[in-house]
Amino acid sequence: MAAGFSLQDFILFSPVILLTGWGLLTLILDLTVLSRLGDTERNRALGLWTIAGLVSSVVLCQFLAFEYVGNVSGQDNLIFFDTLNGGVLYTQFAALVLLFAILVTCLSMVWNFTSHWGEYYALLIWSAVSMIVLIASEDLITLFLSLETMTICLYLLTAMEKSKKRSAEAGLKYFVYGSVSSALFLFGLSLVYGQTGSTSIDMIGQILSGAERPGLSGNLAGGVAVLMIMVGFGFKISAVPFHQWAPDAYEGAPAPIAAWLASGSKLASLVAMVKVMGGALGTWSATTSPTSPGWVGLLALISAATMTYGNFTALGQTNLKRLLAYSSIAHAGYMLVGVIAVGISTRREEAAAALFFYLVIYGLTTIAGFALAAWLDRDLGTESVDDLNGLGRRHPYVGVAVCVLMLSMIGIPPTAGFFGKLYMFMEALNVGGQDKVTMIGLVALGLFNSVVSAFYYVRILKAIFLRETDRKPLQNMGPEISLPLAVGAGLALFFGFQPASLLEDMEVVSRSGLRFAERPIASEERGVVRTILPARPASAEAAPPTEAPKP
Amino acid sequence: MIQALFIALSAFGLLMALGTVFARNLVNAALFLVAFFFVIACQFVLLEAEFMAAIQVLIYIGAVTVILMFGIMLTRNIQGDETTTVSKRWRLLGLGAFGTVCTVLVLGINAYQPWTDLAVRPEFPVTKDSTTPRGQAILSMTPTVGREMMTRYVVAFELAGLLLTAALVGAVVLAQHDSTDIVNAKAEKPGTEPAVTGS
Amino acid sequence: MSPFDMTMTPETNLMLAQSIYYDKVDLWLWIRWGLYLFAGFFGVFPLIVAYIVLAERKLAARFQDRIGPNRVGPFGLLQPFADFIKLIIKESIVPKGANGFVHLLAPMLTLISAFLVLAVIPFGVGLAPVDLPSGVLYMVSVSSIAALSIFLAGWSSRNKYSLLGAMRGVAQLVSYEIPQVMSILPVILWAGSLSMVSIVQAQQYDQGWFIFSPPGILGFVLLLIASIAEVNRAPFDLPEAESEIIAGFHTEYSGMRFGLFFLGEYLNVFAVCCLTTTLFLGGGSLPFQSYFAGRAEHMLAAPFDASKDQILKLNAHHEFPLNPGSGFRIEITNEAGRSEAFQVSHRTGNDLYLLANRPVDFQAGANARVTAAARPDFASPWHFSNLIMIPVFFAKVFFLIFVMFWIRATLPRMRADRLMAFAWKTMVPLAIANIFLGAIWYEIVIRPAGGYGHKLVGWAVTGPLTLAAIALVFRINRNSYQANDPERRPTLISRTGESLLAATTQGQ
Amino acid sequence: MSQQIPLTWFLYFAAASFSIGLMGVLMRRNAIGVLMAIEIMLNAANVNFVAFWRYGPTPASEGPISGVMMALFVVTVAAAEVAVGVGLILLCYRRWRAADVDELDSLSG
Repeated sequence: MAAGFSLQDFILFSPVILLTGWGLLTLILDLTVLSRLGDTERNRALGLWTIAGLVSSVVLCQFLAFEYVGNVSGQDNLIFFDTLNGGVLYTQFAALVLLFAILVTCLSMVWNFTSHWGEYYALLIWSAVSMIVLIASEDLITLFLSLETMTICLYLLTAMEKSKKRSAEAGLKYFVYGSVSSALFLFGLSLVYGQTGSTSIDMIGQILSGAERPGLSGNLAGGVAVLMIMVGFGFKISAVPFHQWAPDAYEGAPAPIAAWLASGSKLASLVAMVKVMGGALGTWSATTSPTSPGWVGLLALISAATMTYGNFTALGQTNLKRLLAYSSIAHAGYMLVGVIAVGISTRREEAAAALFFYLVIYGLTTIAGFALAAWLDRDLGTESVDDLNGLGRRHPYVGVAVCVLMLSMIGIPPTAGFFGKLYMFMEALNVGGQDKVTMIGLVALGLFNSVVSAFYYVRILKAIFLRETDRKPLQNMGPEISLPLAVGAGLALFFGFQPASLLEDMEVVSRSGLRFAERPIASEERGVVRTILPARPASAEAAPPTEAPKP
Repeated sequence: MIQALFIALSAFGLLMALGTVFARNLVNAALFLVAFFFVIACQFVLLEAEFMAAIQVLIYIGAVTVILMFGIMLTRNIQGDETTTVSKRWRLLGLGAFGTVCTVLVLGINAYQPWTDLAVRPEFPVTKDSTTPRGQAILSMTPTVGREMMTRYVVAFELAGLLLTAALVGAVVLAQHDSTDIVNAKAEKPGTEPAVTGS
Repeated sequence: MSPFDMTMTPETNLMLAQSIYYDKVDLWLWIRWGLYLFAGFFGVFPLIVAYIVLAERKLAARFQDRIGPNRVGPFGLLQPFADFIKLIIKESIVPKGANGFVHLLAPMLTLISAFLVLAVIPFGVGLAPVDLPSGVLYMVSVSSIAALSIFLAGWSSRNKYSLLGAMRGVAQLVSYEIPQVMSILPVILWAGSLSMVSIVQAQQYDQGWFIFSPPGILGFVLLLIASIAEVNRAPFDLPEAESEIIAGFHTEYSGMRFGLFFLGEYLNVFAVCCLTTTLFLGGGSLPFQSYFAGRAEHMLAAPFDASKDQILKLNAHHEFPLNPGSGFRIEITNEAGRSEAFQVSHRTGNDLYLLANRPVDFQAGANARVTAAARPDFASPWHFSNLIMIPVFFAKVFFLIFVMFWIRATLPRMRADRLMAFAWKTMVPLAIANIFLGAIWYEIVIRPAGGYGHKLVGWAVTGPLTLAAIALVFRINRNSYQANDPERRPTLISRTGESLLAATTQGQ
Repeated sequence: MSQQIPLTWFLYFAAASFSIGLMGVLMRRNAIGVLMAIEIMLNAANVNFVAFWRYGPTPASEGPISGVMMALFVVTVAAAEVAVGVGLILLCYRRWRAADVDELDSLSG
């Protein structure tokens, strides 16, 4: 049938439309009704208003998920001329991004770091919108545009704290690195477009997996394209050669925005990366022969460098935000292992599900970590780790929560972080073919790095529990700090005891949302993984979506 | 004939790009950039995309360059002379990157068979009876762009609107002086004051 | 099938007819360019400009109760030539330390952009130097070069006042370009084309002048104001405000370089007046000409399914040359009274192939009405109607120029911040509102019957809405035109204006 | 025209100007200079898109002008990027009195 769009597409897309309008309303509200209020009152009012909008959008998402796409678990849930995904992937991840956004909004209400609250919250909402579109986009044009919208909103939010020098500097550095990398990314896209003549991710995957296409062998232009696209994504998720912006941006940005950078933008960019690298360029992934290496080798190098550099540099950090920045770089390294597994595994959906599991847990915990930084910012104006001294004595519950968070970030069993790493590394070990050795090495390095990371996470715990305080004590944190902390720690603990529920959900998402082009499977399934995860049919029978009916 | 035209045009454009990169004076660099944009517009005409050429002139030469000039005027000494010098290391790095990327790209283009085969621009004949969508698009680009924007790329179109709105809002907020600004010692008077007038 | 799929739809067919039409024009293009360049550059336009200047001096004198230049020649008619000779023989000084090349480039750019704008204006039948399918877009983009030239002039002459004037000028041009373009959009919507010639034809044969509608009036006024600002004339002549910054961006220019600026400025005045005439005053057409356009009643001989691109047999021999692209619109009314308008796709003998946007089926005996007069083939400039059209066109243009002089002689110069506030708080919202009003007018009047719809209903609906929009905008802005008090947090729009304004003031 | 321009010529031009832009990004210390270099890179990518659209084959499911649409949206993005970039540069200039990337030194590590 001819692709088109109907009213249902708009209904499915209504949460995003609602949010966009909500952002405009936020601006109008700030300039008209609240224009006479002081900064603090406006901050509180607009924050509550923003939370209301986000919550209603989440509700709308879930309603749609049950009403329209809840039962759709096929390849075909594309809307708007197949440029967007209207399926479970879209609804679930939209709800997730909005949850992150709600927590970030709570953190924004902690203290006054700018006087332009209307613009601040509007840009926050719009960046959430563009993240959702980025996750849902099935077309390179939509993907590039939403990626740019997201990053431009984030540049602006980063520099929004106009009373501090470092905020402006962070914004400019973020902007310069970001726009250069997006220019490289765009050139890579243009080369891919030249080789396939299509901008639809799925169509690119099908064309590249055609019979007459011998992978990447002898295709230097394709290699350059992959490299440039990898630069773009690597910047967005702060992988190592392109990470220089991250520590500065995280430290300079106000704590909520740093949390937003670490959680939302990383989540959206990684999902888009899985789509492009696994879906469109998936056929170029594996090393079919020593003469034709796929992008796996390169990504493995990046991943190894990222986790090692992140962890070892984090060891020396004293500023809490900077420490969290380096830890997020390290986590990006772990996640790249998952991306590689998606690229070359025979069980791509499961690998993607494991990666998404890790992403969710990581996002929640890191937001909670930045909530700590926001607390310090409000009461002491500094964010050094030593400011946490003796926190556990005065606020035992906070101590427990932080303990859970840190254990989850290290990956210690009772918490969800452990299962995230476990699933992802098992999927990574599940691959076969030429790249098996690489993956085993990567997993080993990942485990070693987890041990290394334990040192600086434990340093925070040591400060909280063992050290005596030597500074003026923190005041009680209001609900706007305790909520993100509680949500992060609680969910980390809950999914630590109920990992299967989240994993099942993520598998539904990845199976119905991601579509990978067929690729000659190089290896047989491994029996060992079956004991942990029930075996799924390989993605070979993933039908091309073009002739499937619309929901 | 047209090949010679293309070669001359491209050589001019590359020279202008080099000038943009190397000019000591930023305003001169911006002027070179204008020339480069114009060459790109000519390339679009050679590619039978006159609509894109018009957009190129309108947006880049008309708007982007003007914004850049404003930026130069507001941040540099008024004549826009470059004051800082590039360290030898960065200069070597830049030249190295230029050499590698250019070589690799050219080699890649040459190595890719389907591109080198396209020596002749394909024709999309448009007759009364039979026509191809692309032939239609080439003949009347503007209506096609309009319809595509309203149908296939409607989300992208709306997203572009959102992008421009966000950029406008944010840029205004950033460029505006306000009370929470840390005022530099040598700072000029706040921009929200009215301009000098003869009254 | 979905209505949105990209297959060969009748609309594409319609575009096909148009593009073939333009290809036919293409043959004369180069010859006309040559003629245009020679005649335009060396003959007509400098002469027109010279006498515009003389007329301005005379009129300004009259407004101020003086006599004006009356020495050289009868009634001072040779004064322009005297000025010209003076400008030529004066020494052209390039300031020390100025960037010589840019200093020369700037006035040239002004002149070039003015001439390029004039290149798409249809002065009469077949007298459009080049009829681009997207002429309005071209016009907008080339006229945006003027801002660059002003900036270069100010920057290259290493003079504080020049630079200040240039920054002001650029900010002003950038700000007023937005309402200027937005006020054109309804016209494009109504004419359904970006080509100047088609816009004039739509007014001449189908819909009457576009100014004869509430959105048209509003758009015309907005376009006129924005154009006055675009050409830096009083009351918007801040870039060259003598009382503040000596002569603005051309302080350091003298001799023929100044002459080029002079020529370019007045050429711009002429160009924007031509543009306004073409877009809103129907080019060279007489008022209400479209109402006398011929009609003809025909009976449908055979059942006709337009979706199948079938032959329409008109049983009466019609007197109009129903060629494709000749702009005929054939309106068919079936017995149920439902009527549809179709374009002629192609024709063999008396058999017409119509273009339909939607599948419709008409029985034999349905009433086919030819609702548009035949349009003369625009290939030859020697069409008899030029005898009427060219004088009418220039009469309109010179009336608009007179209005500009009038405004200049009447209104005092604006203050810089008021200038920006007016652009961003008044013109832009009104222009945006006008787009919606234009869409309403299109839905009521133009779409149903190709311009012959219920004009009265259109007036009744859009007129009050237009007044309401104007009243609303001015009401909102009323107190914000007071001196800005620190209590009020400026609204976003005024912040935009002020940050641009901040740019202009920080340039010094 | 009797003689046609091969596709690869456009690609060579785009590749060369792209790498010139990259060089500029690396060699310019002034943020606005970097911005100009980025513009060069984006334009090179645009030339690629339009050239591929005009020469290359496109699958049936694709729109008639996908490449041109991409270039069009890239132009939009570039305009927004320049506006935001100049705003950020002004912001930093008011604090450091310098628009050079490497003079921003309050953050380190």
